[in-house]
Amino acid sequence: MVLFYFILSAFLFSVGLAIVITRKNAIFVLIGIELMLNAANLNFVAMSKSITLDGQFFALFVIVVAAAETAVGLAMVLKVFNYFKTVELDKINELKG
Amino acid sequence: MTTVIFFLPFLLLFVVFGVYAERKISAFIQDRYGPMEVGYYGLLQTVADLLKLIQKEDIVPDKADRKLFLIAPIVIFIVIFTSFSLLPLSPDWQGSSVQTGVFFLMAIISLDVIGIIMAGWASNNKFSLLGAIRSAAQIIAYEVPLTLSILCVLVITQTLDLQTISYQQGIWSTVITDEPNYLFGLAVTNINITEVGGILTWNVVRMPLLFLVWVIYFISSLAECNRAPFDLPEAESELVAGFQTEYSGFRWSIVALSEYAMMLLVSLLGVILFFGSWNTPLPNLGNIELATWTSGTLGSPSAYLWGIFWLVSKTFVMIFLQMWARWTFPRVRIDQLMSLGWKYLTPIALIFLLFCSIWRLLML
Amino acid sequence: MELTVTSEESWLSIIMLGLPLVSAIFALLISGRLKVIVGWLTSALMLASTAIAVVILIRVWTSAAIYNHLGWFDFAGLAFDIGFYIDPPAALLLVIVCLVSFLVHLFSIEYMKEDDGFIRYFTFLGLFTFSMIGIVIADNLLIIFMFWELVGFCSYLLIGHWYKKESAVKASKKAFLVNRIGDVGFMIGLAICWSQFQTFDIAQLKTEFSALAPMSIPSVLLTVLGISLFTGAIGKSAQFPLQVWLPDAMEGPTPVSALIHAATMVAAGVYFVFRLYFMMSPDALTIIAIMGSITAFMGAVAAMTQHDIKKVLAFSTISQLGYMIMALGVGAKNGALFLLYTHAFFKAGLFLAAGAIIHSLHKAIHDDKYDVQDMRTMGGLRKTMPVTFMAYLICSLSLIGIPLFSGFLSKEIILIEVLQAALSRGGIYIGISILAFLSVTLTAYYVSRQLLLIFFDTYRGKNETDIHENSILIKTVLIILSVLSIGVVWSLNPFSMESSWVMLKLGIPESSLPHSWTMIMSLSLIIIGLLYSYSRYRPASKHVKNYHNSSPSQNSLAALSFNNWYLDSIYNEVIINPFLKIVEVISKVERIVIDRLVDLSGIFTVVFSNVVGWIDRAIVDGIVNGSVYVVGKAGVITKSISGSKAQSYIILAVIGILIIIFLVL
Amino acid sequence: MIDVLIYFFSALAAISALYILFTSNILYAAFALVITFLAIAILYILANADFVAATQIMIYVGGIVVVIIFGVMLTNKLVNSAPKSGSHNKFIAFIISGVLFTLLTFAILDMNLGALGVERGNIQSLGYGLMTNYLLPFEMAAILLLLALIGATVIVSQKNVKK
Repeated sequence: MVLFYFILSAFLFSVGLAIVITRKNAIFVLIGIELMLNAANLNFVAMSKSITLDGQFFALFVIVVAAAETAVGLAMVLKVFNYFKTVELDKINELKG
Repeated sequence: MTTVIFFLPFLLLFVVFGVYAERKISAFIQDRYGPMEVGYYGLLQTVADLLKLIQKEDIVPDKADRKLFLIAPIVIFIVIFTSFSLLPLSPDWQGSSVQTGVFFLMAIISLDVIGIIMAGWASNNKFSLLGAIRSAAQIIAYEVPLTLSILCVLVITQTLDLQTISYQQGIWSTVITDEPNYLFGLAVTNINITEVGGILTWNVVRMPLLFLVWVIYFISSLAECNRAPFDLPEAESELVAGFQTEYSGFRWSIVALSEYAMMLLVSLLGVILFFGSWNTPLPNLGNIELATWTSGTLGSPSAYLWGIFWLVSKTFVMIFLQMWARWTFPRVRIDQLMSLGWKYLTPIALIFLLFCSIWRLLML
Repeated sequence: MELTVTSEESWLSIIMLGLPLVSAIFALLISGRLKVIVGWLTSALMLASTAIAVVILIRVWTSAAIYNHLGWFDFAGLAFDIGFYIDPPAALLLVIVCLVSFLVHLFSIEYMKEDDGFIRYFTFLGLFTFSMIGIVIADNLLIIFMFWELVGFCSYLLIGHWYKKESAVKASKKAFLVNRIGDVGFMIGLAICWSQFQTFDIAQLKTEFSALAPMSIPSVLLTVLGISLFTGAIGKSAQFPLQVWLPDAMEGPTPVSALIHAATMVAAGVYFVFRLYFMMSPDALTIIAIMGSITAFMGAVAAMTQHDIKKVLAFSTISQLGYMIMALGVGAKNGALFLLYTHAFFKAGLFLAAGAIIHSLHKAIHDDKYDVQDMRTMGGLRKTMPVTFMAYLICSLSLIGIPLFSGFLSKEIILIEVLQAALSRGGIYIGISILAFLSVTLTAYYVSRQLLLIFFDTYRGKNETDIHENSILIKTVLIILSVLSIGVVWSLNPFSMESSWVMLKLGIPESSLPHSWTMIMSLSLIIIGLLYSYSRYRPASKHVKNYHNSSPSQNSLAALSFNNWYLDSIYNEVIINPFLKIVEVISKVERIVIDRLVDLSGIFTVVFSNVVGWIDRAIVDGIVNGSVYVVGKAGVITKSISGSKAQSYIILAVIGILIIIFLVL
Repeated sequence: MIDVLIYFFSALAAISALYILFTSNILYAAFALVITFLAIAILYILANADFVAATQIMIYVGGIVVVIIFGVMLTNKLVNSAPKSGSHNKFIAFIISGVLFTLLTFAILDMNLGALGVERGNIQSLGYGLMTNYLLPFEMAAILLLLALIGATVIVSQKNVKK
């Protein structure tokens, strides 16, 4: 069954990657990243064995970091929106403050 | 799974008479009669209302997002109803015995927000959307003090399993643990009350500060249920009816049902965590073994009946308190609500967490 | 600063010095609603101070002087001391300062009752008393200078007490500025003193002077030193030519005039010269004597025709101060000091009695436009205010120099010495003595004129029936002061100053002349003055009848007197107007020449900046912009190669990863 | 039974993930993400990781998705128009993702794999682990969260609008 988990994880990761690459909206990109992180987590949990439960620890930390990443990411998106009045990534092509 | 079988009819009955009780209690508080026409003393008024609601046309607004609009109430109800499956009803009867019971419960409750946002957005209405956003902000904010106050209990009980927590608070604690119960939980008092049981073994007595923690829990739970004085998401004077504005008939009754289910859920959880779960409040006093008499025999139907009786009656007291609060306090402003949650309840709950940890050290 | 105050007397002196300051602070801290408490509390503190001063006086009188000083700081190897020195004359002056201050405080409780600035007033009175005591006991020229400035400052504040009145503000400013002129002289003196002796300590200076080898310091320098220090006294004691501020200072409340501008502060100059007598060279003393006699005469003349009750007293004060200075100049320093003591009481008594009259007239006539100080509208007050009349009479007789009163004793000594100096030295001293004796007659004239105008004849003002004697408080104060002006208090034999206890301690001047000569001479002069004034101002005379609508400039002499020798006008013409002209010219020069220059440079700068700005914009910016443009274009060109989208980078990265995975597999 | 559940929820997760990929409505995508996360959470439970599952639901569904929805609501005009988003690079993304998936599948099949997590997730051992071996990461995660929250607040609260 581990095999199945891994394949699902690979699939979700690929889909997440596709979302990140294709989408124009910055929030969509964030969603894709979350999906990729979850795919990774699925791997960790599936691999978690024995008393030490290392995989689960990793999964927990990944979740925590993902929460932080989302918070900061969305804050930046809001900031960008405030500034450019859009979150379409192809329209945000200047870094001049 | 079995509890679900119990809870679904129970919930429907509860909502019917809960609404009736709410009307009557508000009437008494406001010094009037309330419903009096249908049935004796207006007893069947709610049933009549319910019948009317079910017969009504299921209106979906033209501009609404049809799919989400139809799903949203069901999502809300399912989420809340699912969490009932984790609750214990009597010593031998628990829906799903998971080690992470309370944690799971909290996780599932937090899903409620998704449904509310879904409903608010799908309605395609300013009031609905505003109500949904307010509701989401409020629920997320008050989840913090709620979780912290529950954490205070968990520090004392040292388990997440609701059934274990229930066992610890009565005369049958020996079934799950060898640790004796001392008065106020303190071994230094050297008064063994394992066999005495009753109110003395409830968590609020085992650690008296938990009463104050329960106050925090109660306030936060009011906010979680979107009930007055924290009913900002559906503040009728400002937002018509919040995220429920566009709902009518059957779907609206589901939303209302979920709301009452939520009330019941937090009250049950409060009773389980603080007020002895399904345990009797009467202690064994020497030869007058009140606790034993009012608890039945472990494993026999009497234990089922007594357990359900005590749990449900205590829960009703809690629900009465909620209704009382609703008809007594004025609605708070949104900024007051936020500052109460973040600036007062959260730090106070953190301080109590520290106290409870120290108390737990004294209990060893 | 090492604090080693040892003896009991030192502690007493410090307490005495401190009490008025405490009183001032108290008055400052207590809120306005407790006005009356402030008055009584500060008076009580003054009384305590007076009591301590009396104790000190008795100790000093019977045993040695108190001398105590401590190191303050070292400056460039020179130790600077701070301390105090109380010898018998200083101790007696202390008693007088404290006592008069106490009486003035008492008087003011009643006099200032209705005033809004009550608290402020008592604060400044306390501060003034503190500084005055400081001047008297300080043993160091610099410390004296500090207190000197402090009393000047208090005087400025108190003259301007009614700061909403324009004339009061002007008068206070005038007093302050005129005093500055004197202070400049004082500072020059201090500078000379430091450069020559490297010390300000009076005791040390005294030893230096006594050990001074002749010719080690040019005598001209010593004369300059003495005169510069005396200049300070000229300013403070209102001597010619700086006496113009004192009559204007009468704008202050009358008790202030009594305390500051009659009894104490103006006498500080006399006391200062007395204290530094050893530093005065003979030439300086001659100048001092000349100045004093001129002042005495001018003051007396100016007092003859005044209408304002306080102005008469002010000019009389100038005249008396002139007497004292003149006495110092001719060598009768003890006599000068004795006159200072007696003058403090009778002049304070006169001022306070005048204040009492003003107060009761003011109470009777509630009219702000009515001048209650004008003697033309007074008259016949003898009947309505008998106690005030008696006090006024006693103090006036003392001022004239009638035997049995204190003024007689002190003036006697001075006249003897002046006469002796004139006889022995001749020259200028003869002129001095003529002026001195003329002043005696004039004094008798203007004092008796004032008495006749105020208290005799009939009342010429309005609301006569409402005029009443003042409260017991004021009466008590007046009685105390008039008692202290009676000769017996100062000498057991009131006809002879030789038996005066003060003079016995200070030292009686040796004289070859019999006393009876000067006595007869001065008495006959006084009688001439009295008779002349009686003939003009006797009750019901024609002159008095028309007096209330008389104008001062009946003839040129009277006008000269009334306008105080036209000194103010002269200063206006000679100093102020030319100065204003100069200032005008300077301002014109500034406007026309300097402003033009500044404008020109500004215009030039603007033009230059425009040119530079153009260069900057066109050339420098052009280069930068051009390069930026080139780089930007290049960037755009290269950007299109990279795909111009953030996700493109991800694609490239993933492709790289894919290749790696592929290779690993 | 468990196998069937695993297949079912895997399929659910995969389908909802694909839905996210192909929908243009961000809010639908967000709600589909909820389904994906819930399905994954159930897969965790089936892999005997109760605690991680509960955490997954609580933080991902109850927290992150809600925040994302908030983000969507704050950056789009919602009433009367659905928040649509276009896409680009479709072709190359399809190729890359396909190649990645293929390669990964090959790699996975190539591996020598054992059984699924053996025992039922024991919270006690998780707790001990967090307080002993993983104490430093645990604390660092706490600080990271704090910093991230403060940082996010600071970034958003500064008012700076393009003129």
